[in-house]
Amino acid sequence: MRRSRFTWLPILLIIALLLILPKLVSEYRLNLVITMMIYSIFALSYNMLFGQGGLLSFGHAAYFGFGAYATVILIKHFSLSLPMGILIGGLAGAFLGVTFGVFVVRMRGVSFALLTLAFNQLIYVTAEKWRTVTGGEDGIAFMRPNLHLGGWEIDLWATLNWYYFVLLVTVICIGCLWYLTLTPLGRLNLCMRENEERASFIGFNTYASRLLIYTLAGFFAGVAGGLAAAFQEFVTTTFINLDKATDVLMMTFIGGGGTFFGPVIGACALTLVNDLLSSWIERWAIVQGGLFILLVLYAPNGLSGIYLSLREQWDKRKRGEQPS
Amino acid sequence: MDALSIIPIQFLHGLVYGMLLFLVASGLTLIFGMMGVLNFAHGALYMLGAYFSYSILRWTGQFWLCMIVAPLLVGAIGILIERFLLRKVHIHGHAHELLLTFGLAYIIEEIVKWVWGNQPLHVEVPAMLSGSIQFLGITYPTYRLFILLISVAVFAVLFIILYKTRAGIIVTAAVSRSEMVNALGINVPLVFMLLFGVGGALAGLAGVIGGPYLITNPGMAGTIIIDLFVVVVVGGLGSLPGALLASFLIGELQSFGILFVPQMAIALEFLLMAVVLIVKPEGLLGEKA
Amino acid sequence: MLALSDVNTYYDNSHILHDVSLQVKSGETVALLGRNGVGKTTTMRTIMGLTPARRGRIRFKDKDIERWKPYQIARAGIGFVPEERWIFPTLTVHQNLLIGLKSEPYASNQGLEPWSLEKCYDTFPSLKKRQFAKGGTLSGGEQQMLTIARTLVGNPELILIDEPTEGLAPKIVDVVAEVIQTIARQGISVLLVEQKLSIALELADRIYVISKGMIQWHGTPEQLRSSEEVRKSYLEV
Amino acid sequence: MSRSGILLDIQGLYKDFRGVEVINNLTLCVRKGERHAIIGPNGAGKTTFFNLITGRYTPSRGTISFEGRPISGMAPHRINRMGISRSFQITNIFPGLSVLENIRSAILSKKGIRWSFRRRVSAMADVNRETLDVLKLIGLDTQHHLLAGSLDYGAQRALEIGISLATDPKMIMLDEPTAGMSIEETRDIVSMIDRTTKGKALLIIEHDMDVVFSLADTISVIHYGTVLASGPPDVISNDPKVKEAYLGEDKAC
Amino acid sequence: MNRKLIFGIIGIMSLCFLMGATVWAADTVNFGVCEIRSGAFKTNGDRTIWGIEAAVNEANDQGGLLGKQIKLVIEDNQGKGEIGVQKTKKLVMQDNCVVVIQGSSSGVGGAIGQAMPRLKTIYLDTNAEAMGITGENFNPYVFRTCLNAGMHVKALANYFGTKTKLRKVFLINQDYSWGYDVAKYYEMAIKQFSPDTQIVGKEFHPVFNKDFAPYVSKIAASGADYVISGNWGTDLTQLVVQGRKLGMEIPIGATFLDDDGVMGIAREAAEGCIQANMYILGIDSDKARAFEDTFHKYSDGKWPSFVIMEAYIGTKMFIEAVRKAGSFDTDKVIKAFEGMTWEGPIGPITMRTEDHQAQSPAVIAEYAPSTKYYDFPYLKPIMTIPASDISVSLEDSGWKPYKK
Repeated sequence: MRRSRFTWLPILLIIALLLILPKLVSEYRLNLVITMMIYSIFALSYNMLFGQGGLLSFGHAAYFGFGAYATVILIKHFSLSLPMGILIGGLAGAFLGVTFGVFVVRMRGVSFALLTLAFNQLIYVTAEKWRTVTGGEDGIAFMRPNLHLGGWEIDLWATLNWYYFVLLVTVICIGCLWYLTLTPLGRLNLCMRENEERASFIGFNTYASRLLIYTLAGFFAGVAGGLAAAFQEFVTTTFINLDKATDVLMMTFIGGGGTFFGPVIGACALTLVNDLLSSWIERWAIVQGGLFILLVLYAPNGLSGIYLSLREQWDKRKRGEQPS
Repeated sequence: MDALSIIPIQFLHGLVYGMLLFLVASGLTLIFGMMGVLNFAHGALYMLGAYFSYSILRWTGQFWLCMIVAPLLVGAIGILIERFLLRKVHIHGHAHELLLTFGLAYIIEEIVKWVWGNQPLHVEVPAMLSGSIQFLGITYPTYRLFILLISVAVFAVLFIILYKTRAGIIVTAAVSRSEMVNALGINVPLVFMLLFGVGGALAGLAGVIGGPYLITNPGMAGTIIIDLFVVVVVGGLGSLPGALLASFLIGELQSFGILFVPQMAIALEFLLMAVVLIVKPEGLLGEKA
Repeated sequence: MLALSDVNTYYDNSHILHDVSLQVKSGETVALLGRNGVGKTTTMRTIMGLTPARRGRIRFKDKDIERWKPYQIARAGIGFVPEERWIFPTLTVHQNLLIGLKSEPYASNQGLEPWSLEKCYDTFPSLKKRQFAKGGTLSGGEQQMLTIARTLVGNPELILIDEPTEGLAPKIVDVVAEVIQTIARQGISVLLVEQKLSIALELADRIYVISKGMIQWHGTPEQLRSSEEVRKSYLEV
Repeated sequence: MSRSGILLDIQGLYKDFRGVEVINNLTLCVRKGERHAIIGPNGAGKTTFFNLITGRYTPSRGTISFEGRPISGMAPHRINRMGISRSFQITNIFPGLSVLENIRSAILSKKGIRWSFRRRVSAMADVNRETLDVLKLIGLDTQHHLLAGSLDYGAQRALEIGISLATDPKMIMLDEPTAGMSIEETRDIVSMIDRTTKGKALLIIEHDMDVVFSLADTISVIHYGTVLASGPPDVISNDPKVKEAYLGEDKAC
Repeated sequence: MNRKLIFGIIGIMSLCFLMGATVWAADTVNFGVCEIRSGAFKTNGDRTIWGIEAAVNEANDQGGLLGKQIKLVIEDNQGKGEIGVQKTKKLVMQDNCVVVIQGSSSGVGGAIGQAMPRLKTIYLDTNAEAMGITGENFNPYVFRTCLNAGMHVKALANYFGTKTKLRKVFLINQDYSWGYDVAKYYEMAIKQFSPDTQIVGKEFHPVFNKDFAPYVSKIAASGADYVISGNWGTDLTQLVVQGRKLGMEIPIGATFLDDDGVMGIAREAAEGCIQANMYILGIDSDKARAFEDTFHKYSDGKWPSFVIMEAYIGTKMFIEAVRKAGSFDTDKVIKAFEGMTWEGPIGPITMRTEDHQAQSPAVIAEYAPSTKYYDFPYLKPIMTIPASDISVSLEDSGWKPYKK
């Protein structure tokens, strides 16, 4: 991964914009932004494997869905608070990640992709079959509990409050994920993508490291799942099916796995395109499929890849203009 | 009849379904197994075969003609896909091919619904295939036996071509060492394009045969694609006998799963895939990399 | 027959061949000598079109082939015996040969008996013995024989041989050298990359010495024998 | 031969691939601080031998011990952590990362900072300082921000060796470090190796006899997977067996 | 430079947001439809929409609703609950729809239903029959105008239990809540009508099952003399066609055989099958003929069969409720809808106050080689069953009062 030219100013501007966004857009659009934020976490967690780790997974929905079910069941049956529920959703995702990870991180390439797919399908089938717990494809409906902060009770029914809650969680998660890329483990992830064998020859236990990264990716996917479930106030098997697993792949790909914020752009773009296209055009799937193909053909590094190559060209031109 | 006496017939059911699965998966064995292209549009090509067959049947009334023309059409589409789309993204790797074929599957499925409508279509098979045959005291649909026959024939023809002719040897060699084959004077890109075409044509043929049986409907691509990947992976990438064995296993697993553990039946094939990938990642009859 | 003029080849951004020029005349055996990694193999890959030249011309029998695809170059009459041998491990010896087979010989080979499967088996009795063995089970020497035979049945006019004796036992080395001599005697032109100076001196009509991607010297084996300076600075260990 | 001071001890090593014996009863010792060159014709099994020591392959038979502890069959990272580091004949770096990151990852591993979350890598002053030291040592400090894959060949070779050096091993194994280098580059690399590996055991595969003679105090000739001869350079260069098998009886000269 | 990218994204995002705004005219009222319009089930969504459109055309033609023309805003739920909820929010928050209609999927229906108390808008379930929607997960914003699974199979149980001598039944259903409901309520219902009936087998197969042969041999081995199946779409077609081909001659009691898509393929294979629904084409009465012809007129020459008919009836009932309330206000419409009786083609349909489940009579039909409706064999009604005979009590339907 290219080192992004990270500066605080644009980040602060974006956060400021997100803070005042409820004043600018309608309630429904705000709902859409919430969806985008949740999928941003999901896509970023996926990118730990895909963009940073070089692993193509078909099974990331398993952790998203598992986290979502854990959150819902715990809140519904054990009256957990929402932050606690979402945290445990993340832990559930991590637990599943480590369980499957033991097997899958040995694999590479197509074998990895297909084993993750098999595990995803197993979890999906389990969710469909274990009706007493998961409610089958009807799912489980529940109420988003209010947030108790000391003596305060914040009504999370209100879109506005819920928006700020999700914003907070998203900022924390993205912050953690960003920080993670700067830690030794994050750098090691890139090393393993580039040349796993060499990484092991300079003393890194690549298997255990991959497993840890896989587990962490599962954690954040679980958090995203928990948030999504709390947002929809229900969870069904579509949280865990293959469509979800390919959605996150597409988001990451469309945004571009090569940059940290690429998946965020992808998550926003896909959510938006899907929402708008399907409202405007009945046969929107043709347009969306066509867009994918054009993107794959002409922007193999995703939207952020387009930006990077534009910047490179611009840099070159600037350098060229300077008299040497 | 008691539960035990239906075991032979259940075996036959599983066999026929497995062979139908093999028929559809045979093309993917070439495309995914040999060329390594994660072709998610294979199901869509299969569906196209079924729909082309429907239209040809409407115009000409000749089912046998469908079995020739529809595969040729689908094969041609496969060639176009390889030449103008997949070849361009091949250097970028699996994810790109996957996404490209995903987009294609989307588009093909929508176009099919646009052209032929959303409703399932009625495909009339020739009278000699539509009846039933009595044997061993059971009634068995002729068409199911026809499926069995075609699948075995396709396997035999493919097996002979792939393993016994120079063309097949070239394909095997081009898959493992394309540069060397190229340097020996063989146009490898053309070989791959034709291979993709043959894979497409096999999907098309499977559509012609499978359409009347599994019903020509817009959902037929989406419901079969995962099964196809399971077959190819379990059998071993690029191994035709492997695909046959895997199809047979999955057919029987399904059939006997329904008999003995009906609640678990749909999980069995994924369990099989996970176990095979963990224990023998190269597949049952695959060559170790 | 083959003429490279000012050929430049790159791997991505690294410049491997710098203005390489060399000729192989009809019926001649030319050796290309140099240390590891100086661009010998790249020269061969460039001629074969596997790593196309970025600049420069490659002429083969009065045709510019520098933009041709490898299979077109092969069909034009150039055979390639790569250093890595690249036999097809899952195919039998016979099947390996079948892939290279091209029945009609080229004009310049006229008057000669074309290389058929039978002729190959006669020339390489060890291959005949192992006709139905999988390529992957052959010994190093047998693999080298197979690689050469596979190229020969394509009846090339010019054959590029990259380090044929690498890693082979001395006895087998002699056999391989003999085979190359036989090929040359048949009138097939040979461009040979070799590290063993003795073999090159024995086989070649002319010798090019390459270093750091540049042709540093060329001349006859006799001249090289007498030029200790060239040997010292570019070849010897 | 006394057993004391032996760092690496290899006894009766065998390795076969699909029935082909590549390493065939190989026995070899490396003492502390010894500078040991491995020579032999191409395909003699030198690189396979390296791969067996460093855990890329598992021996079919035989024992490898390092500082008296058996290491055969261990995972590469554990062998590395015991103090063996190697470079590769075919450049084996992290092409998509910057030169700095390439070296820094090795420094992090050496310092045992692998899964730490406490600090950002860029804030670890000591790590970055040591990285810069290594970069200076291999002469790449001015190119530290470039992608490793975009360096020219000589610089990539230097980086390849630099990565191996950076883990500060007890024994360093270099597989043809000067392969494909020009004379000047070779000279630079050799002096760099000499400088940076002072006092450490060195095991080096090399074809260039100048390099071998200037670096090694012991030479072992491997031929057909076994040690043909072993001893000081002057003895080896006059050994007729070696001349025949490796240096080649040059009829012309 | 990073800033440029970010500002660019913000720019594009805000542009898209602006474009999404819709104009709301004062003289129209929006009905939201959140149906499946993509993927393999598009056919179900499309036909639900035909039914709704016909009802809306009819109302608009007769002067609109409370002086306003009804405008349909149609969104694609893609067959996924979460997308359904997202689109429902859009329909309510952005398009100010007074009602959201969905019928094709029980799963999506459940998801939309549970979101409605938040949105304070009515969800009209015109054809999703899973019990939970008006039972266990009941909330006052949800109204179901079709039969539920319990009523649907009760009609079949009534027929098989009282009109035939068949007493050995094999239940084969899709492996999801609808299939489970069918099996569970058939067992309950058959006890009421013929307690001597034996359940000789019970199978649940995956939706979109490809090969039914293994099930057919199980059915044959069980010695059943009739089959009950809640399958729809290709799952029903396959069961009927493959069953007949494999020599299964016993009748199949079905809930969705009135689908022209199924009959168009099953054709002669459906001979001997029995179908039940709240209305089936071909009832020989003036009222029924008027019902069919009106639909025919307002729907571009289609016939009210299958979900088309259910969506048509449901939408008409909702329009009736609004008329009765005299207002589009959600609370007033709910009040008016509860307990309302609407005169259907074969008798009155009453909206039960407690669980908002329509109490409708049902029709039983059998195979007919030719009808005036389609150019392939279809069905002909053989009996009607009054609403009281198929009603499922609140207790039996698992109803739980709504508590916030």
